Amino acid sequence: MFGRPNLYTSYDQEAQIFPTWSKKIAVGLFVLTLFLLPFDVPLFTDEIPVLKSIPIIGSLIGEGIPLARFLGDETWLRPISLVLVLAIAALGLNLLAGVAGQVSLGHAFFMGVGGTTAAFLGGESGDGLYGLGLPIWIWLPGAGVAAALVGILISPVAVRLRGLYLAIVTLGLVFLGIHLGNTSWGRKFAGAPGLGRRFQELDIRIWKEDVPLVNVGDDGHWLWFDVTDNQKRYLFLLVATIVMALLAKNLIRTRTGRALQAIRDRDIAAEVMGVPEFKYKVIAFAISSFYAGMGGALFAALSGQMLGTDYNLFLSVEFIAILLIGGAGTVSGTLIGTFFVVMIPQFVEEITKWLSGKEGGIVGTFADGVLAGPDDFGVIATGTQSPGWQLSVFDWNIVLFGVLIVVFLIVEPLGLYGVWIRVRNYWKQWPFSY
Amino acid sequence: GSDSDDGDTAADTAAEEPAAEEPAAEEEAMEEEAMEEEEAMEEEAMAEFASSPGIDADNMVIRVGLNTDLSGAFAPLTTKITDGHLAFWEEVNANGGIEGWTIEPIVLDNAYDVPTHLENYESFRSDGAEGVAMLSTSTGSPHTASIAGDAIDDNMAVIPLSWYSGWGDPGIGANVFEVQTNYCVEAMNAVTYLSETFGPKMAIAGFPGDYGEDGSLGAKYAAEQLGLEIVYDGQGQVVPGADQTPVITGIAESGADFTWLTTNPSTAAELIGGAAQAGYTGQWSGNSPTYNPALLATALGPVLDTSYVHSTYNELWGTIDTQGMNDLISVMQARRPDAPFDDVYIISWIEGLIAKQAIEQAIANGDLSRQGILDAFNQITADLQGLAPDQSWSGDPNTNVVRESYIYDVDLAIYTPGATVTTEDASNGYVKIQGPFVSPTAEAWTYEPCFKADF
Amino acid sequence: MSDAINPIADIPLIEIDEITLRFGGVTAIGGVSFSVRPDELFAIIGPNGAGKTSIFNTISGVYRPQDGDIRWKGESIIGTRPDRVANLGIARTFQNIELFPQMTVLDNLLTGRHIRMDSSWLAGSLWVGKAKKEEMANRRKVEDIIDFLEIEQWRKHPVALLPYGYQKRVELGRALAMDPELLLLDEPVAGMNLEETEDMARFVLDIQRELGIAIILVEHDMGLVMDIADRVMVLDFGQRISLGTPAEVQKDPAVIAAYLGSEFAQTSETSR
Amino acid sequence: MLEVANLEVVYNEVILVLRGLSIEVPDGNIVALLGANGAGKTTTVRSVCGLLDVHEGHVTKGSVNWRGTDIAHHSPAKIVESGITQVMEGRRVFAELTVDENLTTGGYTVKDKAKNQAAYDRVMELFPRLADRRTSTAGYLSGGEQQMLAIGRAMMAEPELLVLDEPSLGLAPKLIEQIRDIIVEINQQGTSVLLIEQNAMMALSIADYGYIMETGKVVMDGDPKKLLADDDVQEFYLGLHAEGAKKSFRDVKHYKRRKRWLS
Amino acid sequence: MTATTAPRGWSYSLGKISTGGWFLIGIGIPLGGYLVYELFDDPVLFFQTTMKSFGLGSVYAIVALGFVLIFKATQTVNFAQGALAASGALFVSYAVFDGHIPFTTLRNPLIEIEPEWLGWSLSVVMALAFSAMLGLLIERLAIRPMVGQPLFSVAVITLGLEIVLRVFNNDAVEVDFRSLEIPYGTGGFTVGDAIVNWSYIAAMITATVAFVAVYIFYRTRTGIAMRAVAFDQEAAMAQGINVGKVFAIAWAAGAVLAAIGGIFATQPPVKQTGAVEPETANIAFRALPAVILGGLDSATGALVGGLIVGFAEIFAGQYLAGQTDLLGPGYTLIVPYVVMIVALLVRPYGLFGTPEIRRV
Ligand SMILES: Nc1ncnc2c1ncn2[C@@H]1O[C@H](COP(=O)(O)OP(=O)(O)OP(=O)(O)O)[C@@H](O)[C@H]1O
Ligand SMILES: Nc1ncnc2c1ncn2[C@@H]1O[C@H](COP(=O)(O)OP(=O)(O)OP(=O)(O)O)[C@@H](O)[C@H]1O
Ligand SMILES: [Mg+2]
Ligand SMILES: [Mg+2]
Repeated sequence: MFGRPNLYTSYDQEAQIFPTWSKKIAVGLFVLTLFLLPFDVPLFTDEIPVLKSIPIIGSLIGEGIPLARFLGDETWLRPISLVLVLAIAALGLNLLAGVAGQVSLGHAFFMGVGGTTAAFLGGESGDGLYGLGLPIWIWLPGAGVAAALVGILISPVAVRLRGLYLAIVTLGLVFLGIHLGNTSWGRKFAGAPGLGRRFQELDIRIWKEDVPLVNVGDDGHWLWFDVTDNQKRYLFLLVATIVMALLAKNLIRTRTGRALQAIRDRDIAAEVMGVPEFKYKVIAFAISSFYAGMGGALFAALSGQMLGTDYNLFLSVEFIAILLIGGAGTVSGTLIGTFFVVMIPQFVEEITKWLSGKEGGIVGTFADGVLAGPDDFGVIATGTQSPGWQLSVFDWNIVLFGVLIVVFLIVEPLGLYGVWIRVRNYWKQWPFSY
Repeated sequence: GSDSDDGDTAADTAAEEPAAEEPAAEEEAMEEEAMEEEEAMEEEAMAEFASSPGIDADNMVIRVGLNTDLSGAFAPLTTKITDGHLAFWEEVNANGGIEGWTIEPIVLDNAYDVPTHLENYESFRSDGAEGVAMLSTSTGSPHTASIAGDAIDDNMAVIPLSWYSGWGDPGIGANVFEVQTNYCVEAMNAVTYLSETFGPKMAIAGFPGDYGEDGSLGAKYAAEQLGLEIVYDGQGQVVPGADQTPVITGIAESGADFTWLTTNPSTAAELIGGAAQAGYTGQWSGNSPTYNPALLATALGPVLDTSYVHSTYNELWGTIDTQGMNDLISVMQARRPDAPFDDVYIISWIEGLIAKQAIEQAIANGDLSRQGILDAFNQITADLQGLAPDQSWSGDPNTNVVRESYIYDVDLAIYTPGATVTTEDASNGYVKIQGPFVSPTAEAWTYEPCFKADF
Repeated sequence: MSDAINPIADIPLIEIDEITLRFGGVTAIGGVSFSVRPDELFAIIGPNGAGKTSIFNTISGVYRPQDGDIRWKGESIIGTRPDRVANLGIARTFQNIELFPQMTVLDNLLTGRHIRMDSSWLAGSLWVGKAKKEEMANRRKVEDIIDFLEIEQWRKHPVALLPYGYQKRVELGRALAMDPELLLLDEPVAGMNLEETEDMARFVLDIQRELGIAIILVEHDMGLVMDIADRVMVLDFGQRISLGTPAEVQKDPAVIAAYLGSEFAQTSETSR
Repeated sequence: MLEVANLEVVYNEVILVLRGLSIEVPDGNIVALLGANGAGKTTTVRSVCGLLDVHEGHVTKGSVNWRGTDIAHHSPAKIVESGITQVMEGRRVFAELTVDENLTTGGYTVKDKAKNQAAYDRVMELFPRLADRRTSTAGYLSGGEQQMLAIGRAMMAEPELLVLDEPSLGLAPKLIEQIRDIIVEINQQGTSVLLIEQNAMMALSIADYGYIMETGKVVMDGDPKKLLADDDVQEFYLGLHAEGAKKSFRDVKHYKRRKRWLS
Repeated sequence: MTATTAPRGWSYSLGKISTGGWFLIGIGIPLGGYLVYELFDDPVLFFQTTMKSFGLGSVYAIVALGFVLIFKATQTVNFAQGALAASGALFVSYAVFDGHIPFTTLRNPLIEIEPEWLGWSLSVVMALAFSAMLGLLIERLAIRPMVGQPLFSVAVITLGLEIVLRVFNNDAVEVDFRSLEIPYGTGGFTVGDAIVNWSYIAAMITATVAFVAVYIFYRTRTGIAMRAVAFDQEAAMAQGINVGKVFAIAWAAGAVLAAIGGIFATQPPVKQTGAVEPETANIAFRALPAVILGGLDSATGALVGGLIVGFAEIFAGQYLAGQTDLLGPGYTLIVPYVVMIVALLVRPYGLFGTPEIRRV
């Protein structure tokens, strides 16, 4: 069965998510790498002298293979954890916008509903705050359910609207959500405006006992590893993301998923095929909001704080960028899109940093032309502030981010998924160019 | 759990103090022995300090972090503050650093966004190239709050760029060392002055949240103490971006003698202009960030000239002749000749001076680790060289909290728009009325966070 | 009524009774009646804009007629929502292809089976027992249809990339997948070449004869209609102007004047 | 005269659709282009009208000459102004505009108001059904009505070369006859016509010359009478038995038959 | 048009008075009654509020027209409209406050022309020309390459542009209260006891002129061509319509309308300073509900929607101020959205928007 990827002997086999052994192994290895990412895996470090003595590999390893170690110093753990959290929420929007074709700018609102609910269910009550202190297995799904209920509540309006009308009405939800958080009763749930409220740790408890069953909030020791709280949180989020992604994938490829796609593509025809439009749009809103709610709760958990104004328009817009860059409609596209949107600013930052660090050589000369130090000209000011038209590196990061979005979409309007299709088509035809 | 942490810190300090004296004594002895053998001395000195996160003992470099907003909502302001901050360290380094140690400021942009702030903190706390010994700037209240817990775990000293009254409370941020007075006390002082000058009827309007409500609550506290009449209470009623008619109507109909604002300049302008048109004739003042002198160049200039009183928590550019102010002006003119003329550099200087003095103390103690710097903070009394009242953090918050603030009149006639720091006779149109002063209200107030949040 | 012409007096599968449909000033259908027996191949022809597609749309519940009644096995289905109509066993194709373009052929056909499946979204996303079994069973059904329509090689292609003729076939397949009792075909061979028309004719006849599904066919290809229809109804300006066997209709002067044109009458005469 | 010489067109950089196609439309002629679905007829039209870009298609070889200039890389607007207009496959009326507004867009390149009015009147005369629905939104017209509108819209441009891509699609038999007559009439007034049709009988009956294409190439061309007499054409485009009698669809063999000229 | 609303099926029966309609009537009557009461209670205030509403409504209408213009050519919401508004106001500030030709240090000769208001007006016209050029530049660089691409991608491109423009405005130029030297100032005149700002009148006149211009434009050949382009770019090309030219016109005009909106966004009732600031860009977001309420593709809708939202916002701010405890602080921020949602309940395509053609 190896090496014959297109031969299936039963529908069951073909219907598996990763139908071939080679795919299963590749995905398995990838997931394993994801789990090992935050640790110092001995195999890859210089602790094994045999590896080091091999000429080329030895020099490559140096202080350990970077991939397995690059999360080691925890600096990268937070952005990657953020990727995982946003990916969960993005999966929801992908179901709504990518699969069912209902573009919503209100995703941040549903995340806010989830975050607030989770803070209420799982947080402690105190100084003008309501909280029930319930364990995670209640507050995490509870966040999703509450958001889903709100989603169902607004769907009678939303279902009748199309395209940009829907997008802008849902945009209104974001403002409404922040407004509600500011009201005298809203802040008892969502926390004070400006400061928010402290958000509970991801510790797993059976009920309200003091010592958690699984402690995620503090450093500790798991199996053979010393794990920091950051690493634990990463692993927890990784598991959650994988589970949610699998659920989404299954949903898309079965009856409900097809119904949603049918509505997206041709709504009247879908109805004539026996797919009740209203019902399925409501389902789409509910499931999407459920994902958003869970994502919103985990988003607050990652920040350690529930802050109403964090669930703002820009967050919503970020999801739209995720869908577009990843390519709407697919689970893998959503995951990759999230990775890119969260990490691009980081990469941009690295690039400008790298540029400004060089002297001489091609890069150095280029950097000299583009970057303005305290006394010379150039468009990018490396000092944090120069008057007039010169921008700080940080402003340039943002400009570059904006420009990247524009250029990327001009070059590849279908997003990374489009790139993938292109590459695949190319290799399918290879070595014949036509 | 932060209370017990605080206890630990105190215990640590006590335990280490005798040990810290030893190297200092040794150093003195060496100096007496051979002044010309400087190199040898330095080598010895190096040996005393181990490298730790943010400290590169081999090259004698101390890294200091600025987690600041360079592209977000407050970028126009914080960019300048950060620039002043960098100028400060440039000057320090050019003059031999601190006891031979070079200070390397590491600036990261938080874009006024909590997740980004946390991400930046992750690099600051690491032992990599961006790891720092302390944070001399942490911009924003929710942002600073989000790292407050980690800062305790890491023994990281943090200077917030936020004047929320809660920072003095060890339960909210044991390692967050607030600077100058807070919004709440500022409001108490100013309201006292305003009521004495203009009359007893006061209107209040402010943003919701830690900034706006802190200021409003301070004003209300003063009103209660002074027996003022609050004719319009707009605490938390001003939401930026919305049409402000309800608040404007409220203020205009209140017949207040003066109105206390805790907003941003844009919204303040809307309220002042709107209320003036609706027939309000009273005076205006507000917490320091409410006002921006650039407003004088707009249609609102004349109104502000006659009816705005500016309150701050520090001296303003060139209004006094002290070492701090003179240094600031000469350094900025020399190192940033094209920088726009602005008073916010004083904040940079204050933060810089505090960080510098804490580091000096830590060096003197012989412990440059994060814990050492943290301890140093709890030992020093920062000398702000006349820029603002001196300040210390050890012991009871109620004795430490700064209660002085300043009052300025706004004068359109002397305002010079578009000036840079080198423009001669540049002025932002301020004439000092009073300060530093402590109102009896603020004097008598027992410290606790005015605006309470679960942090 | 039309039943007078019916050779066999059977219970009609569907009865259209004096339906009237107006759009503002335009009367798309003006009091048209007819009925179709189970297993019959009934054709509707008429000039452009005569109201043929509108009749389909009223049957499927997309439009609601102002007047008249539609009875399915004797029960009125006026005002029934399109998805409920589909559940009754009425499937259709569309004049302008209405496939789900971004889905594969397989998924399009499986969507046709939507009404024959009942696993919930929860079961689907968990991919457990029943949902999985149901998917497999229906996949088997769909494969039969793929075989029948000879579209094996396109199985996994997004339909948007298929040649036009095959798209029309997939649309027929999607309707078949619903296991209908009545199939409404709106211009199934428009834009097709002769070869493809012949294929389609073959499929339609097989569906009628072997699967025993009643068909209402709207088509402008007179060669096809006259060859395969059992009965033909002719519409003009929303009115029924003729109804009968193909041979009868072809000779009807009103039909020739309104629809067929002089030439068709000649060629069909000579070629037969 | 339009001369397509040795044209090669590739979609998405990989899919080769036209493989050295050569056709000619002499001034004042009606030329019929027949071919199976997917043969590349529409692609030919797109290359002539400059619309390949929209479909990620490129001319990789050969040329499209119109009156001596190679227009293969001209913008569509320029091509329309130089006198070539098409009736697009699949109608493509502007569904949100009214019938009248659709016709106005058709006359976009004609600056002369009087000419515009004359063309408009003619369309109304030819398609009385459209005259009834003048102010209706085009999207709600029936399929055939939309097809009439598409043809009318192209006529508004007063072209010198009219390219018709399956104009008879979805039209009633009587109307097909009318369309045929209209094409002849337009042609008599001096417009050249490139007619693409599935209805081979109709196309060949009025054409001056015919091409039959198959997978991107011309496989047979010549005088329509000659083509009509060809056995293969008779069987596969006209559906006639060898004896020349039309066979019934009821008698189609229920197994697969394929005929390809090449391969 | 009439045909569209007739006997659509179960889900499309929007013509009759639906529950939403009754709901509207249900809240409309008590609301109207209350307003009549207020009118008699304090006619001066009522008049003043009305004029203010006209002022805000007109500003919204101007911005909304810009949205509609670009929507009608490209079928996308231009999310960069706010940044364009700020840029436009910034150009004006350059020309009249700094006395420079935008982007240069050259003296602006127009500003010296006497009388002062004439010099000012001419300078504003010059600044608007720069806005138009900015619009053209954006169209050329970022929008033209997207011809024939998914609309949604284009909308996100405008978001990217918004980010870039905002940084340039806020951080490179530092728009920190740069005065526009409005000749009529931010003050007003009195009618009886009521104060009416000059800026209200100016906004009303400008909105009317802009509306008439756009309205007429859509009935010209080019206007129809623009709608054709929006609907089907390829088919429009096939008619010989130069899609690029149409886009260019739309973007240039859209940028100018944005800039005009930006100028008014610095004046009462929006702001009191007559100066550009970063918040100037927010006018576009504030106007979005007006655009949707009126219908994304309708000039009439932009005008009516703008006025309705303006009235709702100002009247709610004036007469519901006493209910702030109940409604929450800053409730005026969401009033436009609430009005919009209520209207969409009854008409899913806004008051004047064209329903999407759905026919099988
Ligand atoms: N939704 C609608 N709104 C307005 N008019 C409509 C609508 N649907 C159909 N019509 C009109 O009703 C009439 C009948 O249309 P219908 O589509 O039923 O014609 P048809 O017989 O199918 O014609 P063709 O053979 O051209 O497809 C036409 O004049 C058409 O314009
Ligand atoms: N945009 C495109 N991208 C990729 N392939 C395409 C594209 N357009 C057409 N094709 C392919 O090119 C081939 C020729 O298509 P074309 O539309 O020119 O055929 P045609 O002869 O007009 O067929 P029909 O009779 O169905 O209209 C087909 O196989 C089609 O799948
Ligand atoms: Mg039809
Ligand atoms: Mg074709």
